[in-house]
Amino acid sequence: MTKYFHNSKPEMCKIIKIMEENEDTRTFSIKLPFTPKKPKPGQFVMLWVPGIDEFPIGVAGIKDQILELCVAKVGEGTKALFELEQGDLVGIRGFFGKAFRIKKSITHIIVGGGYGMPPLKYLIEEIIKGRTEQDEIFVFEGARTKEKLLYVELLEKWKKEKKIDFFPFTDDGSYGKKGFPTEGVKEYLNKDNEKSVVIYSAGPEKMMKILFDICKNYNHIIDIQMSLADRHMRCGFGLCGACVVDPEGLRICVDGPVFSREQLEKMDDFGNYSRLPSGKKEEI
Amino acid sequence: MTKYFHNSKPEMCKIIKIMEENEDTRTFSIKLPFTPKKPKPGQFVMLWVPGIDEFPIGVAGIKDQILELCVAKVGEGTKALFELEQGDLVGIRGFFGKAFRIKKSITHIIVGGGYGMPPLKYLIEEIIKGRTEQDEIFVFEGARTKEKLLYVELLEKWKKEKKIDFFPFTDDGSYGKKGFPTEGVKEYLNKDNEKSVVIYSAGPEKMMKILFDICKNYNHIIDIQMSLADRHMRCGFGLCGACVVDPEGLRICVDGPVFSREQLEKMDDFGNYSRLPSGKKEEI
Amino acid sequence: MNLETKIGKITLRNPLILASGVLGSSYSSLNRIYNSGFGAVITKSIGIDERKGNPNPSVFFLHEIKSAINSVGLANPGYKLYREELKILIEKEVPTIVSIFGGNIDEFSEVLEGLDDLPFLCFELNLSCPNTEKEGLAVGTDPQLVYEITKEMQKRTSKPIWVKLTPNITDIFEIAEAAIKGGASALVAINTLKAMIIDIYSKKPILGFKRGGLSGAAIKPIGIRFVYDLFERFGETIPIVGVGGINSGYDVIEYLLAGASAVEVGTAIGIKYPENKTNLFIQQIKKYMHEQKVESISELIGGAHND
Amino acid sequence: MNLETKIGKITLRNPLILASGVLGSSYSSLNRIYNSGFGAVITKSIGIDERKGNPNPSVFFLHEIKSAINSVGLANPGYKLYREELKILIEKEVPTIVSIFGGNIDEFSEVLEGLDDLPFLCFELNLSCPNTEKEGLAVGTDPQLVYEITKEMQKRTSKPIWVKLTPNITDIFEIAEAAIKGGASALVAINTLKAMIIDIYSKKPILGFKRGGLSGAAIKPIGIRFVYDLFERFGETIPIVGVGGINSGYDVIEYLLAGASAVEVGTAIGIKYPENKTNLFIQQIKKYMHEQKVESISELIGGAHND
Ligand SMILES: Cc1cc2nc3c(=O)[nH]c(=O)nc-3n(C[C@H](O)[C@H](O)[C@H](O)COP(=O)(O)OP(=O)(O)OC[C@H]3O[C@@H](n4cnc5c(N)ncnc54)[C@H](O)[C@@H]3O)c2cc1C
Ligand SMILES: Cc1cc2nc3c(=O)[nH]c(=O)nc-3n(C[C@H](O)[C@H](O)[C@H](O)COP(=O)(O)OP(=O)(O)OC[C@H]3O[C@@H](n4cnc5c(N)ncnc54)[C@H](O)[C@@H]3O)c2cc1C
Ligand SMILES: Cc1cc2nc3c(=O)[nH]c(=O)nc-3n(C[C@H](O)[C@H](O)[C@H](O)COP(=O)(O)O)c2cc1C
Ligand SMILES: Cc1cc2nc3c(=O)[nH]c(=O)nc-3n(C[C@H](O)[C@H](O)[C@H](O)COP(=O)(O)O)c2cc1C
Ligand code: FES
Ligand code: FES
Repeated sequence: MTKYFHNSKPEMCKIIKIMEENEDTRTFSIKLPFTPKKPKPGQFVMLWVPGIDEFPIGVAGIKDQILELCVAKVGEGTKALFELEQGDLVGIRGFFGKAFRIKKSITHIIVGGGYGMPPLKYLIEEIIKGRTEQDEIFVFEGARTKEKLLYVELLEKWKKEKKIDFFPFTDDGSYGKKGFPTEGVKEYLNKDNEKSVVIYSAGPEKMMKILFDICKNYNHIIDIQMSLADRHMRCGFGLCGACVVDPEGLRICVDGPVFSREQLEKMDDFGNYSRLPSGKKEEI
Repeated sequence: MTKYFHNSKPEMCKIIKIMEENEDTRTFSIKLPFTPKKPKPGQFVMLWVPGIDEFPIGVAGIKDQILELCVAKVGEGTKALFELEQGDLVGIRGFFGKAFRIKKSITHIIVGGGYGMPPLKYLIEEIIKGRTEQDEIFVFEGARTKEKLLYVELLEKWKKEKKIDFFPFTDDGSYGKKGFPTEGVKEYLNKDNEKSVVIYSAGPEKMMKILFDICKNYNHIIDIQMSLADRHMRCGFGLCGACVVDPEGLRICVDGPVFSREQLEKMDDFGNYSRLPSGKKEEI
Repeated sequence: MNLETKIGKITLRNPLILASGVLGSSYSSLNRIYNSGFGAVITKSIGIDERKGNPNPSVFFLHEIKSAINSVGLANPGYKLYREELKILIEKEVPTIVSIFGGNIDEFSEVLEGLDDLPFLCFELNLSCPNTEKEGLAVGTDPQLVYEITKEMQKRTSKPIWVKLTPNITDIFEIAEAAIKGGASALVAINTLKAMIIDIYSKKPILGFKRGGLSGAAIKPIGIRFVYDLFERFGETIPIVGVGGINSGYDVIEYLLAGASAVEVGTAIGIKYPENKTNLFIQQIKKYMHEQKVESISELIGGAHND
Repeated sequence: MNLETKIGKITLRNPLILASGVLGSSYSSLNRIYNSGFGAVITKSIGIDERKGNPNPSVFFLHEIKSAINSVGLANPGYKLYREELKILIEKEVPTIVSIFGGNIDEFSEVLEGLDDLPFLCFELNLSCPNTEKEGLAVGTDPQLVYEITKEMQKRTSKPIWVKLTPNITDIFEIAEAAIKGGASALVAINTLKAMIIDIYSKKPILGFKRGGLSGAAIKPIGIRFVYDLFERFGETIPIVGVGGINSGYDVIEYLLAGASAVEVGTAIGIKYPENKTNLFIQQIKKYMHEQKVESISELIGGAHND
């Protein structure tokens, strides 16, 4: 029988492993109380650091009862999380949100950066698992410097194993190409426009907006899926309205975080505005 | 998929047929909102006459969505029920209580009177349905006069069809033998004590108490099951305590209404005391 | 069959109103819920200055009792910025009710006067938020304050004033009377019940603000009782808007029968497909009215008081 | 590991107490629940004269929210007859708390003095029943009355006096303070919340008394909040007994952490096999204490207040 995480109060779970990904990013392995219906890449949880804060974190992987969350230290809440140790408890609510929809027998172009990478890593794993002869996987990752690139070892390994092709970019050229991954994607799209392509992206919204503007001009791109995360959340299940984007009133937490090309096209806020916890609109 | 009536607020159901059984007893056919998990003989519902009263009534039969309740007019609540017509609504909560446990390949002795008869009628139907060659069914019914005897036609028909043996008794001898059905049972037990016997009874508690005192002396009686109904009820599901019998603290509504020989033996209140709505103990 | 309902001078296409604080920070989600089929929408409660509200966790669901607990507090961008949302709603012709809050008459006045030039439906005074220290309950449980605030606001605007009442109270009649005396055009009942959940493993209250407000199915019987009582006492005097735990069209009917002229829906709409839920509500209301041969909503209002 | 707990001078073998009004009319059901493993039991609230209570329907369950609504009212045989039940309980050495009610000091006194010669544990003053006109809420929401009744009762008996508080109130502190000043030995919170359910087809309130009290899972977050607040304010002064919606050993822990020294369980025990439920409660409490390396209940009391 499949067990579900119900949308309810935080389920208290033990941190069983903490792995340093880079200076300010760590992967937390968290033991769930049971093996749940498997969350899909793109879905997220609300992670509670007891007594401090609660915030959304994408699923970076799951194996049976062990949930993997990869978190960047950016503010108070994540800082408090980084002070926790193996054996400590965190609260998990979820799984929330619409996942990436994996297309079959297609060229998969995956573009990410920053904390967009964890869900994309999980997505790549899942695409690899279900791949056919026709599937090709191209991964473009960007970061400021070498140290900030996530999952480089893993991605290079997959590349070596011919599971994916991998194109890292850094602002300072300290690893891979110098420049933005969006440039790499553009180059690729101009070069090869025979096979149907699906774009999956997660990362800084500005980056995704640029990518979107590039991609919408190519006819062989049959779908663009982008995961929006630069938003404040409260409930995670569509009640409070904290994460709404204009003008369609879509909520990142249940209508997203992964949106389709059609949805993004109409989304004036995309790449432009987000809302503060007060509801005040702010340029991104 | 079996649907259940949950223990919840009254489910509003239409009265689709009303049949006169005798001067002050009627059978109400009530249409449930769906076909539920079938209630067993001995179980009961709480019947709400909207705006007036709610009281326990045993299941007299069920076919798919149609529930049969046979009710005697005794007080305010039942009087109000008798004023309802076909098409009117009543509320049903249930099904509550422990049912008769039908034994197999045995002599079934069924003894009843008054509004004990409806659940017994349903019990007999069920025994007949599942009977084997070894099953024998003896029905002893008592009432003050001929007019008060319930289901006589049906029972006489079943007798004619050799499905049961039927022994009616009236206080005034206006139908069947003159006297009490308990006497008939005693006579039978003295005559034939070879085969294993199960006693099922429902009716006035005084009558059942006498029956119990008779039956407990016979070794070939392997079980005595009696349904207690001379009790005020409120909740029907074991919460309020209105229907508790001393000294074991058994509740008619969930531990009963059908009790076993072992339970009845220890039940000092049985045949002696009931409680008023106030909780005051009163001789029966 | 006609689903229109009147609350005083206001006519809505049906009795469903989105409750304040639910999907109410952006014009776009308010517009979306209106377009799903609601009769009107209410904004998040708006005050003078920008407020970020209480820390997370600030909203979660309680699966077991189909309810939510929240301590959002009065997060809002302040009326000056919120005008922009309102303007778009008005342009899109969304029947909008503006919920406002304040700690005293002056604060209420500033917000009211700062928005009153815009042609929305009416104001709802939030005198009942349990999730702030100064505003909300402190104001809403004091009959004198309720009277004065209502009266002063009523003087300052030609729009109807609805007063939203708290259930965290000994005597609702006292407060309701004060609101009526102050010139309220409708009573709204109820806001959330003060509540708390403690996590037994970390030994901490889960909400960032510790205490919160309970909404959803758990409070429906409580809301129904308040509306029934209010209608019994004041039904002739003032219309009542019912709120609390509504999760089906049948629940809407229950509130109407208790005495509500319209209802507000909050927690139940916080789901993946609010459009489907709205449709279901409307269908259920129509089904009931059809079966019961009811032609108009007004026939139902207070229908449980006939005996 | 030791499950014993102290509420003032009273020591119980564990923190589970059967709440008043649930299976509390007969010595036999009280004895049964004690034998299932409870720490103590409370009688149905007892008054001067025999009362049959409110008409049926007077109790039903609300499946959707795992709760019950009741309007039993104060059905009881009067203290003179109830003495007989008590005598048997005392003979059987069942730790028994006697809940009493009245409309004024004289009525409370008569009941108290009519039973005080019997050696049960203590009295619980029911100042919080929502299901009667004169007693209960009318008394329990008036601080002066609460003070006087508590004080007078306390003078008249050497037994501890527990005061059971209503959640249907604006300011619980006022009432709690009155009870403490009057000499209460413990505060008990909460009784049921005023509530109502209307059947939309017959258009009638379902309960015979129309209004009733909501108990069960729906009110747990409300009860926790009351206990937490009371402990924060009065934790040093007086022990608190938590009631409301407890349905597992973990819920018991939650109340202890909020500040309760013991808990009362009502609705959850109204099931087919109360014995199994009691066992489960005890097992869960033990499991938690084992996992958390807690040796005694006292370590848990108020544990959610540390920060
Ligand atoms: C659907 C979704 C999935 C997410 N998945 C992940 C993930 O897998 N891994 C991960 O590390 N993070 C993820 N995030 C972002 C994460 O939720 C935030 O980083 C976190 O809430 C920050 O909390 P804080 O209390 O540490 O920061 P705060 O104290 O709230 O903020 C501190 C600083 O960080 C900045 N900041 C905070 N939140 C964001 C944000 N969302 N975007 C941009 N800047 C922000 C603020 O501007 C501020 O300057 C996700 C967000 C969403 C909505
Ligand atoms: C488990 C159970 C199953 C039952 N099944 C049936 C059934 O199938 N058919 C049926 O007709 N009745 C049945 N009853 C009895 C039925 O519940 C009562 O007759 C009914 O409650 C009377 O309600 P009232 O409001 O009309 O009477 P009330 O106004 O409550 O009482 C009026 C008079 O009837 C007497 N009376 C009321 N209740 C009882 C009682 N339980 N026993 C003896 N005298 C009583 C009172 O002494 C009083 O004088 C059952 C009872 C129980 C507990
Ligand atoms: C997340 C959330 C935020 C709320 N914010 C407000 C608010 O700002 N102003 C207000 O008057 N009520 C607020 N409420 C209360 C609702 O308007 C409503 O009164 C309550 O939730 C009961 O209705 P429901 O059970 O349908 O949710 C809020 C409720 C929720 C769940
Ligand atoms: C059927 C029923 C009858 C009750 N009668 C009383 C009573 O007589 N006196 C009293 O103080 N509380 C009474 N209560 C309230 C309970 O003692 C308790 O405070 C309340 O039910 C909350 O606890 P629970 O959620 O565990 O049931 C009654 C509750 C129920 C369900
Ligand atoms: S976080 Fe509340 S609606 Fe998305
Ligand atoms: S009727 Fe309530 S316990 Fe049996």
